[in-house]
Amino acid sequence: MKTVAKFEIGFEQFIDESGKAVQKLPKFAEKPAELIKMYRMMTLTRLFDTRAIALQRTGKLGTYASSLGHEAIHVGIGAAMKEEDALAPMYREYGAQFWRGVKLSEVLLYWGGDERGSDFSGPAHDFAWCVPIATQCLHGAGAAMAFKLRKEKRCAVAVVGDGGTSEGDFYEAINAAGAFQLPIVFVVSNNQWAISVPLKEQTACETLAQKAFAGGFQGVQVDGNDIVAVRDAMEKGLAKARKGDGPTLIEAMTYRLSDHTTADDATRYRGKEEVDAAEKKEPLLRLRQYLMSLGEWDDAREKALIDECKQQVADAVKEYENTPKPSLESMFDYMYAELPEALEEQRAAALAAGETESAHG
Amino acid sequence: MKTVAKFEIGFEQFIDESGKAVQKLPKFAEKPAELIKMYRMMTLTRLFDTRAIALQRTGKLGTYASSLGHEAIHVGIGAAMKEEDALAPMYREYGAQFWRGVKLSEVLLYWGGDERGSDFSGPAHDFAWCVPIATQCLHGAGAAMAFKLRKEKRCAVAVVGDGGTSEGDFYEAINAAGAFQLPIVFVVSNNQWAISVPLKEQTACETLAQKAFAGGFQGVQVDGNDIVAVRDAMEKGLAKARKGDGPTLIEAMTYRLSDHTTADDATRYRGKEEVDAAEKKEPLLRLRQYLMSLGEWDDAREKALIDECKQQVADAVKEYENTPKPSLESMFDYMYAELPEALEEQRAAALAAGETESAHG
Amino acid sequence: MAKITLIEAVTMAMAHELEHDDSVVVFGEDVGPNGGVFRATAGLQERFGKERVFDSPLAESMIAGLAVGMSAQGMKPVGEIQFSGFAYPAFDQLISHAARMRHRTRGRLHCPMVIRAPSGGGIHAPEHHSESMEAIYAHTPGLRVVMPSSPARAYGLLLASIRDPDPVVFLEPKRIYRLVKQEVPDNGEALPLDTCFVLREGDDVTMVTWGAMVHETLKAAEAMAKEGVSCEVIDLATISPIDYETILESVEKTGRLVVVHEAPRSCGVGAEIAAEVAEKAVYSLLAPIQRVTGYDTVMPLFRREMDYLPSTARVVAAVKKTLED
Amino acid sequence: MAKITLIEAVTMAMAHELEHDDSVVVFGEDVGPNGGVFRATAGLQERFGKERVFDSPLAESMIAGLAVGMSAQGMKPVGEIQFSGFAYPAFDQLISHAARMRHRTRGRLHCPMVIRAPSGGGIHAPEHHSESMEAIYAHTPGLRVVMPSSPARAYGLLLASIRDPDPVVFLEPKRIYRLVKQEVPDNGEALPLDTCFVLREGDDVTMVTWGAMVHETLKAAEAMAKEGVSCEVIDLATISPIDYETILESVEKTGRLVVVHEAPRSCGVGAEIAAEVAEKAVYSLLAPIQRVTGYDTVMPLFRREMDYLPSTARVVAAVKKTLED
Ligand SMILES: Cc1ncc(C[n+]2csc(CCOP(=O)(O)OP(=O)(O)O)c2C)c(N)n1
Ligand SMILES: Cc1ncc(C[n+]2csc(CCOP(=O)(O)OP(=O)(O)O)c2C)c(N)n1
Ligand SMILES: [Mg+2]
Ligand SMILES: [Mg+2]
Repeated sequence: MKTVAKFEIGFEQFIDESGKAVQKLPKFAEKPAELIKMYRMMTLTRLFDTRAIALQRTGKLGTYASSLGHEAIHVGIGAAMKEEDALAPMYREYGAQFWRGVKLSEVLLYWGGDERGSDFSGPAHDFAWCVPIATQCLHGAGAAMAFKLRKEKRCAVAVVGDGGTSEGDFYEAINAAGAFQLPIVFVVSNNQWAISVPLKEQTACETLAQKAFAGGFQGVQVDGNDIVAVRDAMEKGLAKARKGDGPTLIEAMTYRLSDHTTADDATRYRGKEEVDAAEKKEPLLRLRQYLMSLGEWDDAREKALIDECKQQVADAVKEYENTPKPSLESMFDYMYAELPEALEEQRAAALAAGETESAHG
Repeated sequence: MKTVAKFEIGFEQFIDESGKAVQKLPKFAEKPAELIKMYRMMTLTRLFDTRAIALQRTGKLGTYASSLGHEAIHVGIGAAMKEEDALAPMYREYGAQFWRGVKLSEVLLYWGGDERGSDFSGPAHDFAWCVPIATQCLHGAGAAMAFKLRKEKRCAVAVVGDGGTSEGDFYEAINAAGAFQLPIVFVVSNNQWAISVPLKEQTACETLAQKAFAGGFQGVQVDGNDIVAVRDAMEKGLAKARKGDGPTLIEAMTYRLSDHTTADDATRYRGKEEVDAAEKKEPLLRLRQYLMSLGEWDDAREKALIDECKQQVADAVKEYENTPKPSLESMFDYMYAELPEALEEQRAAALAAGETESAHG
Repeated sequence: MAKITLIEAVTMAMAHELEHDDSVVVFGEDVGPNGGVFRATAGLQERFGKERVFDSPLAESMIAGLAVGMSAQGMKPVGEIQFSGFAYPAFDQLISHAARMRHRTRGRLHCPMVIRAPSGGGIHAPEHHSESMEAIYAHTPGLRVVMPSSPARAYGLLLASIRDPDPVVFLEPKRIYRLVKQEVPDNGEALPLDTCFVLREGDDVTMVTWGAMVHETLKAAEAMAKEGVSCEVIDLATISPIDYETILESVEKTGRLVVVHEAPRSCGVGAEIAAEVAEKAVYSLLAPIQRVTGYDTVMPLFRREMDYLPSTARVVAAVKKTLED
Repeated sequence: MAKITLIEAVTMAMAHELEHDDSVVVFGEDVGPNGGVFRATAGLQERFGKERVFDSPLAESMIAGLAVGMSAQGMKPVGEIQFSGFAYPAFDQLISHAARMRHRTRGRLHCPMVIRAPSGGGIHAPEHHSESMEAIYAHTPGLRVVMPSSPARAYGLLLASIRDPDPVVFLEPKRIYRLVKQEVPDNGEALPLDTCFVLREGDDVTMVTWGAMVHETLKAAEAMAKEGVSCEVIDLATISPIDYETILESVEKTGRLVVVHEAPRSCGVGAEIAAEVAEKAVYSLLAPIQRVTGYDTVMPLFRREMDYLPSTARVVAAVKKTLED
């Protein structure tokens, strides 16, 4: 039997879990200021996350999907992308979105049951949160197709989870991205769990990066708790895409330290040991240690940063809580560019019925 | 960057296009009688195909999908499978189905617009022809799941085209087959074209066999015009599956020598040269030459075989042409195990309306 | 006998069939150790093992397609789609195959499978978690579509659905999963899939509804009773094929019909019932048939979802409209 | 001016928009060098190049999903689904995203996309090639659903669909792709998407239909005219949202309504029209509304498909039924 094709998947890490650089860092990481900027956003995201969960617990927010443990992946994505690039997120990538200009209060509005959260302050062309798993991969590919056809030097980034890689839409997107050589980077946020389903029951694949071979392009695995590795891989993938050399798939290895959402109770299906083990590898810790080893960070600066972020979160919560609920009309007024006559009667009826919270016996 | 996974795709061929054995043949192929049995079925299939196309041209059959050039893949599949295994075909695999007991007249009934063709004489558990591309891959996987759960030593075989590998269902099936370690063999019948779309526009993949890596199992490429290579790979895949060692994907390389179906005109989108080149590699020719080189075949035997097959085809056509159209009631009587009351009124109305061919102005 | 909720009745029915029929398997996303995101399969894997109750990869077309393949080979798979709003990828397998296998093969193969999915709004869930899409299934010949509205009916109808030799889409009104508790004997007695249930008898107005709306409708009937109007409330239960006999009998008695559902109005199941009754009972109708439904809009996020869902007040208003003249 | 068929009008409309709007692209399976399996895109790739008109891999969810992504970024993609029976895998992208993008983002993003698909039966095609599923789209808030029944309307309505800022499902009645030829000026004049078309005026019975059934219905009207019954024939054209004004006006005049479509009866668009008219025009109705539709069965393979499709005879019988009393 003669061999007709060969493939390899590589793994990249720059800063290990003890905060030590295991190899020469890429250019962007040589400037402490840049690392601190990323560390700052990771910290803000985490403090936001803690507060959002608290809001949900006290009935002030709906179901909320935590990003705890994913901060390096999300902020790494945000830091590597250009403003004109398009992000097609799933539902947890707050770090990337904050970096791109989405307001904390907008995330709260969304999980607070208000569509206005998706009319956010981030790039107007970015896609909103996407609940139907993996469908956003095709939106990213479609955006990349638009950029390519218009000969714009823009890229799309689609983020999907380990579970999401089992969906047909994920695969159709990578196959299309390969076939059309689209300027897109797929990031598989591999946090080991799809709600209660562990990776080994999701697929027999040794890596998720190898799924790229089914699209005819290269995949790479990175330490998703090492923001330097994530951003470096993102920058390489985006540069390749911008050059017209097609798509890349990045599998970022991390761990979902929280419940799946506030509606979930992870203790039902996974043990404390594995969570404790994963916590030792979490992304903020190692970056802080690295910065400290450079003499670029200390407890005072840490405390100042936390106070500053907490204030920012508090302001966002106030803004969220002071936002009145959307108008009744808004149920109808964004269905079409112009309200079809057929809907006018229903709109009138709804307005006539008025506020009906109470009208439900 | 450290390497964390490596993959290879191999290609297998035993009898080359000139009819020479390029390596030692597998056991089953050492018996000329067995080779002749397969050659006989390939010949019958081809003569059936020619006749079916003629029937369509003269208005005696509906749209028909030719199997011209695929005979080695189809008969190879049939010859390798056990009766108790389940076949989930697409719509061209007559050679496999004839081997398994489906009658020629039943194929004609199906393309003649009569559901009774799918109530065929082949194994009662085999799936019928499947038009929605790639959906049959999940039926095969489901059958394999049933066999595995019932601890039966049976396997499923799902056949899909090169174009079909772009569908989400194909991918969800291979991922499930890997995750559940199902006893199934996927055969990708790579005839280079999906109607008018050539393989290179279908995917950026160098091979379709590598798509198996996205399911976490091994794929192999074989010369699909060499029935020995096809049957050998099938037998290995089935043996592995029966042992409980999970799925295999076989990419069988061939060429669609005919139009896509009788509704298609391939001259619109592909040149004569490539078809002529492909004809030199077609599967019957090389097997006949190999048998002749063994002194196991000659023109007299060839002529006798053709006369015999033509007679068999003629009988099938007669049986088909003598089959009255299905009853009006049959429109209703197989919708549910028992006709729901709600449908009785409609059934009565249809019977009252009677034969309506003419009633359409 | 302990009183149980609707979702506990769903669990009890699956457990009963897993216990008594080896060909039954339960599978889907998070149905294993987690027991389902709503706990519908809680304890089933522990009790029946990983080969009878198992998690699947995250792919809805795969769930339906595997069920088609398994059922065609003699199993009775019960597949869970985590929310009905995630069933769209499964449509091709359900519509093109599950619903057609028997017809296609003249009965040689058929699909005794069930697809379960929590359906409807009202629980303040995120986007796509509140869909009501029964009409799409009801427009698909070859499927049965069932939606229970009480623990007892959930138990009896799910038993019947699992035993049915044809594919059943079993939609569970998540809003009332835990609304009421009822004594439900685990006696393995199925309820018929070809009849609807008269929950309240009345002479003036017939009300037809299903799922969570049954409760809003019963409340409306209660309110009308105080005003001296007697409403007959019918739980459709099996949404397709529809038991028109019961509905027509009732309308012939009352002369008035109000249909209530939370799915969008246009081409909803309410349209089918109204059209059929308007044709068949035209001479007994004393007033135009009223439909109280969700609007032809996207189900809004939860700050506004209760304004989308038919309220008791809207139902009462519709009943009064039928009495106007 | 040359006379053209319905499918040639479809081609002409796409060519016109490709010519005048750079953001328009046409893509799908076999639409490139092959010009589409029905030749709807014949010559377009040669004329506008591979970047404006191109083949896609074989994946319908991908076709719809790419269209969602492209259109959200300002393109106007026209995606072809080869047959409407193969659109099921695209439902999730159409229902969950195309139809919801504007609402979800409060207008920040929207999807000016068209999905074209040959629809309906009557051409003796294989299984799954004859579906009529307009009701499923019509039950989906946020979509427009359009089906032309003449070359001129195909041209004008497709222009309007491509220019519409919201997603349009454009279903083409393949059975009449080449039935009649008409002079259609390539003047870029779109037809409105919010009105149906009165094709024949009459006083006794209103007939509402769309697609290929328009022709069976016109023939039935012709036949009835010979018997002295004057039928008004309305081509719905835009199936969702529906222009009820025209229909109600007509029924108020005639007092009788027959709706004709080839899709299954239950929860079909005919149910919606019958329900709405029965409610709104109840006091002008002189007879029960009749629906002449496909049966609630799988569309049979072609030896029996003409017995499934409403025939002129069945339409005539329904009209007579409305006149009985
Ligand atoms: C199509 C679809 N099916 C099911 C769900 C329910 N669901 C929400 S999140 C989730 C698990 C996703 O896991 P993964 O892709 O690994 O992402 P993660 O949440 O772990 O980041 C599921 C099953 C959904 N939202 N969409
Ligand atoms: C879901 C679906 N989409 C489109 C079609 C129309 N169609 C029929 S065959 C075909 C091409 C299939 O090509 P391939 O998978 O390579 O199989 P081949 O016919 O070449 O053997 C297409 C697009 C279909 N039958 N089903
Ligand atoms: Mg995950
Ligand atoms: Mg092919």
